Amino acid sequence: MSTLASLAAETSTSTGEAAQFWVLGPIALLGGLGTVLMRRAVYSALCLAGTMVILALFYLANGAYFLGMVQIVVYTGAVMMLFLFVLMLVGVSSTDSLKETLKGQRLLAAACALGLGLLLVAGIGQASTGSFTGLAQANSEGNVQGLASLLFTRYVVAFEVTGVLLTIAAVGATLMTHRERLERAKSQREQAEARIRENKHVPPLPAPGVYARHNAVDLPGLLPDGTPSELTVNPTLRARGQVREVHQEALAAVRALEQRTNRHHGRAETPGEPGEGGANGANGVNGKGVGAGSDDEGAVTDAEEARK
Amino acid sequence: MSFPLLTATALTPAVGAVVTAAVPAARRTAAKWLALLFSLATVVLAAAVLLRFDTGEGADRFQLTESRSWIADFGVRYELGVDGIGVAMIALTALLIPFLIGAGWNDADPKGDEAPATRRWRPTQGFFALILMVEAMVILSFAATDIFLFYIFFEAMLIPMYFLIGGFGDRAGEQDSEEGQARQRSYAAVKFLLYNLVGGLVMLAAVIGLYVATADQLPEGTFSLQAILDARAAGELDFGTGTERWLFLGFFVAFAIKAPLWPLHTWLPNAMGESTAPVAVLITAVVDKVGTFAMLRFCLGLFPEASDWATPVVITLALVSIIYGALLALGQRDMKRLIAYASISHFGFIVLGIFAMTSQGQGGATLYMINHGVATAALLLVAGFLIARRGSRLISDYGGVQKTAPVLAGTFLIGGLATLSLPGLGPFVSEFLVLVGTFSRYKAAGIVACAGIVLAALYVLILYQRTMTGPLKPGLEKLPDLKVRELAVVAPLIALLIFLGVYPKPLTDIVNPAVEHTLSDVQKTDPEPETPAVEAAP
Amino acid sequence: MIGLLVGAPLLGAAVLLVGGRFLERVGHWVATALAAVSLVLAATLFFDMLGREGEDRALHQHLFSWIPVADFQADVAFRLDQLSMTFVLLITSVGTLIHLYSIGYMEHDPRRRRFFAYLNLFLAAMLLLVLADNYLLLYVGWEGVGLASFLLIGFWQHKPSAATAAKKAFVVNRVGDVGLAIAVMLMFTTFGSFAFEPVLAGANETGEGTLTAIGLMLLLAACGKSAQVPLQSWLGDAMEGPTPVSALIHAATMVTAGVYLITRSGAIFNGAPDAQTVVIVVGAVTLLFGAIVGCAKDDIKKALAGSTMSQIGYMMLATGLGPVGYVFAIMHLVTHGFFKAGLFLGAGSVMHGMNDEVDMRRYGGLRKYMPITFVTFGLAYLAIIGFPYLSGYFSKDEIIYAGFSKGGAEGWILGGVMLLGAALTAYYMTRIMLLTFFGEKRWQPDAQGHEPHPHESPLSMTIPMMVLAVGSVGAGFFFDQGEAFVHWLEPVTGLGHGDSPVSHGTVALAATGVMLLGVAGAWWQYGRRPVEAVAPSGRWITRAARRDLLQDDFNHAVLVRPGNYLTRGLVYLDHKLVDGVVNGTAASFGGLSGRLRRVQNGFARTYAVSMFGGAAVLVAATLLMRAV
Amino acid sequence: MSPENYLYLSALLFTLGAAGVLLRRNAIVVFMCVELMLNAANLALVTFSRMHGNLDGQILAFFVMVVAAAEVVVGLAIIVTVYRSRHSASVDDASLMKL
Repeated sequence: MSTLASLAAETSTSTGEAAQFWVLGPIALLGGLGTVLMRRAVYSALCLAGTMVILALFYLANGAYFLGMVQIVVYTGAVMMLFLFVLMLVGVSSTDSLKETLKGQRLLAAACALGLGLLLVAGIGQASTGSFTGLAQANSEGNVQGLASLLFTRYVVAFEVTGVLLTIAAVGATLMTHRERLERAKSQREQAEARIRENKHVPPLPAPGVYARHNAVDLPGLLPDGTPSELTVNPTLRARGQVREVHQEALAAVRALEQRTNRHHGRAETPGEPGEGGANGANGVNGKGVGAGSDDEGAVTDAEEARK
Repeated sequence: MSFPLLTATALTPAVGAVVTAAVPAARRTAAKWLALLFSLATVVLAAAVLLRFDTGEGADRFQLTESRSWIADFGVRYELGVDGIGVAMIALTALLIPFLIGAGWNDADPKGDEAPATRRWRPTQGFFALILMVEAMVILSFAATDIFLFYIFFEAMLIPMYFLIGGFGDRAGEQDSEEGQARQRSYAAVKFLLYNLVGGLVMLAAVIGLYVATADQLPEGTFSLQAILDARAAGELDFGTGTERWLFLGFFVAFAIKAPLWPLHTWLPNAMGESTAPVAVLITAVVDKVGTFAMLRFCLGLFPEASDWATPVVITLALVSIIYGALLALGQRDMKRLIAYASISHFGFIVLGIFAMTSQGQGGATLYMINHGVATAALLLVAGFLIARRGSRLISDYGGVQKTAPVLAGTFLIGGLATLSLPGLGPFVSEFLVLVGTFSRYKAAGIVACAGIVLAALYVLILYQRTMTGPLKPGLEKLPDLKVRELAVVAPLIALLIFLGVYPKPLTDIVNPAVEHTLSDVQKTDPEPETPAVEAAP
Repeated sequence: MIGLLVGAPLLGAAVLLVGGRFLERVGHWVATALAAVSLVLAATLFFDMLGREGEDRALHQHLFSWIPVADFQADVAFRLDQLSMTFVLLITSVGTLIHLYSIGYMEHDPRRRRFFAYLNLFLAAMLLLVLADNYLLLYVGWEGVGLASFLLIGFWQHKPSAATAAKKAFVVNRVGDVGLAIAVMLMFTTFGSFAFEPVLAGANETGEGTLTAIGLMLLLAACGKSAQVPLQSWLGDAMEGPTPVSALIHAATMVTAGVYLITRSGAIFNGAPDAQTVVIVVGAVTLLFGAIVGCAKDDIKKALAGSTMSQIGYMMLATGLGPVGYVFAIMHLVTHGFFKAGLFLGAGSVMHGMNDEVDMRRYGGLRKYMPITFVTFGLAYLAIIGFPYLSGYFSKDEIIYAGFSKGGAEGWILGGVMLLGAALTAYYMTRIMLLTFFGEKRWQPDAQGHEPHPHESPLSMTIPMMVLAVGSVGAGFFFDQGEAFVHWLEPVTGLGHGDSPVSHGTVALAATGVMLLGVAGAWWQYGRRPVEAVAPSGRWITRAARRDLLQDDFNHAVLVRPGNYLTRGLVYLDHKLVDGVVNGTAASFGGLSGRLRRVQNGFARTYAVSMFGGAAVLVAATLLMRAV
Repeated sequence: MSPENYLYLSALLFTLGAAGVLLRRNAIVVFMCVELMLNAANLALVTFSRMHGNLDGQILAFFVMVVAAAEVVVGLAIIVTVYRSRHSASVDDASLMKL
């Protein structure tokens, strides 16, 4: 800390700071890139966090100790966490494809960003003032004190206003996200009665994975005719769009299997018969059941054994 | 400044419009009589203006002036005042309107299918109220001596006109279906509106420019015509050549659209063709005159050098309009469009006279505005009666009318003869003055314009021959002759035409001083005769 | 007094037109009475004028100031000097006679009242024309008579041919009127006035160029009104009008207005020899043109119309000769007024008796049936062909003599042309005479199938004919007494004496000789043997002459058809081009806005892009500002 | 080394953030990119304050942080509500700004 202070106090940068900059700067850039390019929001959030931490270090190096701390605590600590929470709420694993939908958007965006960047750099280069006065006497009685004296004298009004702003923000946020529940939640009994009354899904909803070659919770069960039914998956997952695909081969395999068993029992072709399919399905499920493609063969083989 | 006579003259029809519009739907007839009453009251007031106007020597140019501050910040004032030309035009306007109301007495009645009970028929009240509204606006724009004030009325006029054109057509178009006609009507109305709005916007820019120009040369910016003229005369005000030309163009384009000058004329045939005869008269005989009037008063008065600079072009355009309009009139199949193109030709004459910059030319142009107003009114109204009887505007649907309706044919012929400016009728005086005025400065132009006379004879007589003479067209056997109301409308107009043709002196006495003023504004004097004649014995 | 002269018939016209139905019974009498009133006025004025001496015979009357604008001072003022007096007498007398005649002629026409109104209108306009004190007022009368002739030619409007003829007459005249209008303007710009006195007085000190221009313009006007080449085409068709009209307007008075105009403007023409030459040429050409046409027509009225053209050709030619000719032009004009009116009335009387049949080949042998007509017609006939000591003889021979006195080759040419014309006149007049009154009857039942019963016309028609016959016999002799007419007109027109290579006597002899030649030729062709009822196709010259020497074909090809194409093309252009440009602009704006609308696609990120773009631009701008 | 490098860095980061805002469809990511831009701005401010030797720059950066925090709170709240109603956090699965 003190070393950093001494560093910042000086009117020229030390080699140490240079080293720090040249090491951390690129990483910060990488973080930024990651934020922009990562397909999954979570990753980009993490990249952003990283960048922020590095920035905090740079603050410190620039003699803004208080800000550095605040940066770490408030930003990296609070804000990013907030982001992550929301991400969880919205669905961690949902990845948005980077395929551009708006025509020409990518080109324009690149052009704008690039142009802006170049212009800024150019501006800085043009406005460069080689010499700079350190913060020595500004931070003479401590950086925090210095800030405080400014904050509570010259910028006091702005300070108050920001206070108000924060309050409003908090209230507003709660107000927006808070949903008023108009009637008390239905009890399980009532729900059941409702189901009977409107005579829909009278039995409990089918479990996920049933009749499929897999019993993962996010894999929809197959209906007797072999079509996957979204109903079997938990609504939350459905809402997040995290229902896993049922591979077409799997479905084909099931159909093939049923036909074979029918032939074996010498029965007329009545595809998709609950009992049989159920038996097979159950068998399949009880048997070794990971990876759709592979265990079809398995199922076939024990079917053969059964015949002999 | 005792009693604000001009304001009263303009206000009467405005009030009349409100009152007429307020009449309940069931009492149509009452509304008509009210409208007629108010228009007649306006005539009385206009007559008072005419009498109060002093034509003596040394009488000041603008009389009956009124002046109140309106928008002090921009020096916009409510300034009214009339010179001889203004008086004449106001008199014409006030005089014509009652005839139009009389002619359009039944034009806006609910037609057959649409019973008065239903809300959707075109209310008679509206028709007459709008006409009165237009009258008020026109009178004000003739009387306004504050340029901004003038601009306002110049534009505001469009609104009632738009509804008159778009809302009330004579159902006699070439296309038979009701919707087709409605579409044509709205097309015509929108075209009219757009053309004039464009002109108006250009003019607005020029008006603002004018204000700026005055603002940075005079102690404070002004829109007052009188003030600007005085400043000019005193040499305090001089827009540079460039500015002046731009401003001139701004004003001139607007006026050239209003008084349709080739090639800005195409809105007129549509508008006149689709609207009922009285409205068509209103357009060509009253509203368009504001354009030519404004050329004479504002373009020349405010921008003499620029006018001088533009004269060759303007005269060329005027000549083109004369010939072009006449030729197209020859080619028309639709009576009202034919008259519309004839009017374009006549407006060519008016503009020609104005920019000939001779006292004969400009005096003639002023008379022309009035005579053309009356003549066109006579011809067009009779044509309207005819169309209303047969329900068609196509010339080919008529023939031998004079056999069943001799009086109608006769009045039609007189209107036509006035249009081809036969000596003894009003238009001859003005047309000849314009020609002489032009000829004495630009010989070639004068001679070219003469071709217009021959062509006029052609299109009028061909129209008369095709519609009125020859064997009777089937379907016209029962065609009734003019009714008393119609005759009462047409006869006075014809009498007026003859009077103006035989004894125009009273009119010229009013107009001449104003023309002298205008000429002195543009610093022009009549060319001297080559060999002054030896004084003849009386 | 002079005002009343014009006023009386004008009043009549107004009363009759406005008066309405209840004037039907008396209308024609009112009109005739008013015409007579103006005749009486004219007579009194005439004797009053005789009472005064030389210079102060001319009367002026200033009624009121008409169009005063700056230097342009047009007054309604009259001028009654010997020249206008002559015309006034001719117009009122012939006019009154023809009013009288029309009473009988139009007896059965339902619209007789209007007919008389128009006749009165014509009288008023014509009197105004000859009485006007300045060219503008003259112009009023000039177009006034044009209007009257338009109304009267097209009086039987239900006949399309009549309506067309009326329109044609007016339009062709309009062309001439433009000439007069331009002439007036030229006068105004040259002399600063267009009243007779200042103009004619100023003519002396004005450049010849200007005078020539004015002269040619006046000539154009004269050609229009007097049916001279190239504006002659309307006169033939004008015969569609009722015969009294043809007699009054298209023979006796209106068509001679051109001669009046040129004589009146003598001072100008004297100063412009080139213009005079043109006048002479026009006159000569028309003289032959009319004569040839007259020879070929079978329609009696058209034949007479051709003769009228040719006779006016004589007058024109005479006026072209300058002071030498003016007097005799007017003299011939007056005598011609008498005998040509007589001829037309005779023709009208014949048609009256023949169910309005006009084809001479369907007449024949009528002298037995309508003796009075025959006699009067015959006398007029003798007068026109210049039978010795009848009026035509004096006036025409004087003109021919004047022509010779032009001197040199021109003189001979002119003389020759006029003699040829005289021969042709004799020929076609004799032809008419023979075809109509001699030979055996050739008439057949008309379309309705009833046989015409030729009969003598009522007194109201025959009396005017007799009077005119007397006039056409005696006028010339009377005028020639001690050169009364010459002395009468001299103060106005001036008088010149050319030196002629041939003497009066010789000319008279030659004229009579060629006259007899023409008569003989006509008799040889039509008198010896019966005339076939349908015209033989004839040689090309005959066919051409029947078609008025192709004048209408020419006009149609050169003026009408191109005109039609022009107008049609312009209508198309106006719609497609002028209007198209405007509509195109509107459409393009609409399309543009539609395209711009697509940019606002509602996607937040698109807007963001534009935001950043804007930001970049701003930064760039600031940097540039700093850099500059 | 000269402290302008910090400025260059901040410029680059800012540009990156901008690009992200323009390119990404996931509202949350967009938000993060905004944060990135803010931070870049802060870095610049801090550097300036060091250059000029007074603390106003830092104060400004401080305020930026506060406002950013507020903005994040509200923004995320909005995102959540939108997500509830539309079951998506994409900024342009519907053109919200067009009627």
